[in-house]
Amino acid sequence: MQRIGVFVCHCGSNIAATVDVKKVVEMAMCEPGVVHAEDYPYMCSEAGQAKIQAAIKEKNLGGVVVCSCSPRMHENTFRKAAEKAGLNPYMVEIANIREHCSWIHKNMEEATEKAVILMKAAVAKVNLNTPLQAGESRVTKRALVIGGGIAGIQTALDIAEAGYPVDIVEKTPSIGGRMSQLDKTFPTLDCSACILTPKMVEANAHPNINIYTYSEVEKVSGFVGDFTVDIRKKARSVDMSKCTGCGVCQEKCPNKKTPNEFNRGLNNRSAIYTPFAQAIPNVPVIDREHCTKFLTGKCGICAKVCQAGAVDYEQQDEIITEKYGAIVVATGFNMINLDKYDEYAYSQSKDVITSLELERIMNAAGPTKGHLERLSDGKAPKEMVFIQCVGSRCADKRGKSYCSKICCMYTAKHAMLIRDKYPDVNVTVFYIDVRTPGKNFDEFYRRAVEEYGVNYIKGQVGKVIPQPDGKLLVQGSDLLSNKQILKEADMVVLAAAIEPEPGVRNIATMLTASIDTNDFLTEAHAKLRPVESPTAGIFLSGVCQGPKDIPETVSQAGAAAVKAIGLLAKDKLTTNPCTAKADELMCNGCSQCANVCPYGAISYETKLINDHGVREDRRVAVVNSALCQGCGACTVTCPSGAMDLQGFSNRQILAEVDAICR
Amino acid sequence: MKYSYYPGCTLKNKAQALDMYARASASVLGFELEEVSEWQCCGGVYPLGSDEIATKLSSVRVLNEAKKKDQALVTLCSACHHVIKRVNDDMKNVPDIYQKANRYLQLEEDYRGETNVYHFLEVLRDQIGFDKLKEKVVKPLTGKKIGAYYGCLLLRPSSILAFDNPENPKILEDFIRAIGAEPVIYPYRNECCGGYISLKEKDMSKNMCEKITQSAEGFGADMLITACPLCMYNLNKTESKKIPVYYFTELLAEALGLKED
Amino acid sequence: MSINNNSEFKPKIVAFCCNWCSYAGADLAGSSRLTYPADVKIIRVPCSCRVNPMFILRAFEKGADGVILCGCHPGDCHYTSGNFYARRRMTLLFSMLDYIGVENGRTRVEWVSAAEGVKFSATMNSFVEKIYSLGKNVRLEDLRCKN
Amino acid sequence: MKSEKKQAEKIKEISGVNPLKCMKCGKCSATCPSFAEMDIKPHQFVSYVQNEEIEELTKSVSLWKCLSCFACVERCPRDVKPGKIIDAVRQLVEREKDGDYLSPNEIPELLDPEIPQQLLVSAFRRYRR
Repeated sequence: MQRIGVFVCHCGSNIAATVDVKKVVEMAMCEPGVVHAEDYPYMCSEAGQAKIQAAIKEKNLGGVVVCSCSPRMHENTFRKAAEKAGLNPYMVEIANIREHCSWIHKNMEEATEKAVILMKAAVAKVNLNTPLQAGESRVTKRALVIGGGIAGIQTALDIAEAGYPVDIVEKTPSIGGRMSQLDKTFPTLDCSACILTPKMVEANAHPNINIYTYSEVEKVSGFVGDFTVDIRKKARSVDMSKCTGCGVCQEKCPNKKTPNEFNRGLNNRSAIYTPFAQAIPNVPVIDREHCTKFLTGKCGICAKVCQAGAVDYEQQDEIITEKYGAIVVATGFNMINLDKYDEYAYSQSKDVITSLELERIMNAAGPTKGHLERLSDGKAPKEMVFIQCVGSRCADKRGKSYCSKICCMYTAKHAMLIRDKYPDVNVTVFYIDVRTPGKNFDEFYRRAVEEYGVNYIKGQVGKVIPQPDGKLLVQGSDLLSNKQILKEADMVVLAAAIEPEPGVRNIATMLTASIDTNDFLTEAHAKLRPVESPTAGIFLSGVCQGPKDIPETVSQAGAAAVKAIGLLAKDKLTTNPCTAKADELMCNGCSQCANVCPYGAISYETKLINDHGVREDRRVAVVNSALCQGCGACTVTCPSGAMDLQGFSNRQILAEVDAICR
Repeated sequence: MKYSYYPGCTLKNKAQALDMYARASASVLGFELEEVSEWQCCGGVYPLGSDEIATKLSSVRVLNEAKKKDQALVTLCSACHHVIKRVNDDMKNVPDIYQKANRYLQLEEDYRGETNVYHFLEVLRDQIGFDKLKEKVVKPLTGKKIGAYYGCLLLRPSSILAFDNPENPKILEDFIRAIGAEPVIYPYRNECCGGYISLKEKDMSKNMCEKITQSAEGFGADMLITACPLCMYNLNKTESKKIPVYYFTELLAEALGLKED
Repeated sequence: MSINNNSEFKPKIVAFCCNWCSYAGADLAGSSRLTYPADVKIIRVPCSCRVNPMFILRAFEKGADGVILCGCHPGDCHYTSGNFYARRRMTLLFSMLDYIGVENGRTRVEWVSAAEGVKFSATMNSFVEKIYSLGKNVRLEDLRCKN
Repeated sequence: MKSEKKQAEKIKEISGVNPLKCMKCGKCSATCPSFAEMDIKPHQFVSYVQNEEIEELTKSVSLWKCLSCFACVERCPRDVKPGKIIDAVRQLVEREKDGDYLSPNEIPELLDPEIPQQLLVSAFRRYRR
């Protein structure tokens, strides 16, 4: 039995006007364990706190109950006061007799009676409180950013600028991501490379940023502040320290039949390649799956022509192990596969393309050197049709349930650019809804219609019918005139839905970060913690969390950086001591608790357990208190009752129930 | 390998060629089609209404006959295939329908969609294999450019029929390659021929078939193949038609050297 | 005697409130001076998923006449998914309780956000009213606990 | 008015379609091979049922022009299945007295020697109760 002190606050007249505080004090003295009780006009004042501290010392109190306002208001105040007097702060409980009593009840007798019961419940609870120690864990002052697109680059730059070292891990041979594939950006139509390249260069040159390209995260262990990550640096077959980036190897490579990923497979590249001219690092890689040297052993031309002697066929994959305090996921997106949407004839006609392919066609460095032409016969198109929502907003199994968000704007952009550069080309857009929330976005879309004469038709397309003469017949609805229209087109552009980069599922699993049914990473709170994963120390940047355009991605990237910096700025992390704890004697290692834990805080260890003299190895649950947030889901799930929550234990809550129902 | 076989009404009458060549080819390819005894007409169209039970019973009887023999059920006519496969799906997955249907039929043991329903083409693809078929071809149709006409009944709804990609099917094209000819892909191969509408609205189906045959001819097809007697009838009704239409089984028999002419 | 007893019936009602939404909602009801009967006593838990069915059974055993569990709205849980667990568990528990005679009206799950002081008070008012209409609960009560 | 509400419910029940799932993209009408022959278009059927305007639907010639080719069912991005609604309205009409669209008396003049049995069977199923 604790020696308990009860302190009843008047809160001026806020409490005392409806609750007979003297009566509460009197009743408190009757409770078992209570050795001291008093009241005071303002317990939260300096003088009030001094009274508590004095009583703790004089009466050697082991527990304190303050009957006052909501614990959300002053619990911390009273805990700190108690701590100063030498009492463990978690031995303090609050009975909320203001918000939950005096303010809502008018009848003094009734309110006093309730206040007494609330006091009794708090006393019963504090009787079972145990001193808790807020834990500490160290913080490694280095961040990892997974993904080197605009999101990853921006996050890395912001963290680096704050003075912390950052590593970027990018799986392709260059940073730059999807944005580097774009020609122009909405709503200002500035060239994508012109605004992205300086950022890439800045990231590359920053003393605090270290870039691993052609690399992937392979293993993650540890927890917030103290992650250990294995990074596989795939063999580039080119020595980065020797290569001068002259490009002769790529020119001379005789094997130029590999589909060029950067140009979405619209043309071919050499087996030794840098994805694009502004690549960072400007060091080629050998694609071993397509290289003649690696396939047949004969060739070796690139090594012969390399003056720097940088080509190294013997190079091996390298595993780098590094410690990080924070990890930012910025894995980005891809376009969905259109195999299931063949009513649009994507696989049957070369002149049916996706929007990202159009970006490459419009780009001066693209497969057609920036000339708008049909890929089937190289002719300039006269009629172009854009189809919106291909695979977005689908309730069926073929597509995605969500709106891809960027398509309405980039289609308006494409339409406008084409009408501007090729005024004789007619552009028709079939749309379901035009969604343009964003600064200057709707104005942009209206300009496409009003100034550039883009023909927007409300209605979806049912089928694209290739004609024997190479034209495409587009059969669609015009809902506003209630007609089915057949439109002859030279090219059809599909606004294919975007989806998270397929590798994200694997990364999320390694990080124990949760993902939703669409494979987007889940936020800790949809509104209030949108850039944090529920898993502590993991932050989200860019489209990996949900569809976004560039401005939004950059803002979110900055926000993720700030959250990571906030973590890295701390030397130690104090952990919430109200965490779950498994009773090793009762645990049967069934894993049910780990299944419900949203934070991946529960793992299993085989331990030598001394069960009343029987010593045996058992698989038991172990809670990582640095990760546990104290929700208690596991405590209820545990079939053997081994799991309990410190600070809100089963016995404590039952004691409160008993006191209330007494 | 023995399969229960459901020919359906038309194959016993106007479309005997479809049936005859299929049986002959089957024996060469090493499987037997055992006609279900006392089968009844499937009705030609699948009754869509959720409260339609009686119209589905003839299909259930056939399915149950195959179940009793522990055989898969093979169909040939697109319409029969469509109806029986969908009814089978109902008997497997729609409680209201399987409960009521079983209550009507009073079978010894309730039928719950146990029978596998295959189209003859599916047997060729999944059981025999087009590679195997190719080996058995003695008179390849080399140089023939053939357009496959699927129509609607074989492909849709794909969630239930699970026959092929409904927008870009390839089973008939693979078949055409296996018998040594060259497939011609044209966009109208999965568009409807008009179906039963040709009884009363002859112009409608004519227009549709016109588009189909013209598109196929435009892409260079010498002939069309189909699995459906009604498609065959409708395609043959177009006025400008020059392109001949065959049942796929006829060309199969020809390639296997079973056709005398 | 019985009529007299009934008029003096003061139900015991336990309300479990999650720390992040409903407890704060109750605080807001208080600071907005929105009244509800004093029969309701609130127990603070970190999350609705902390509430073990055992707590509710114990409350009835000790003479509670009604138990209400309040948590964050679905999708708003501070711990992302705790209230979904709570919802499932309570669905099962309540149907079991109903089966053994503790009427469904004596148990309830409500989602109350930190901004819904009005809803908190309205919920408590309607719940207490329901308990009054159902009268004293005797089904699970452990008579040995009576003093 | 009230009976139209009832009819709408019946149509939803027979067809198993929930018109509220429709996002009004018009892909059904874009894909329909009989569009030109229809007075009320496939996408409108969904809206009419949603608005419980069944009277007009029952008089629509579209009922007899739909091929049940399932192109709209297959391609609908929201899984609404407009073709099933048209079929349900057709059944509603045929289940009424004198609702049949085909009488045996008109058959002889529609026949020709090549007609497959399948055509007659299907047409009877479609056009008559």
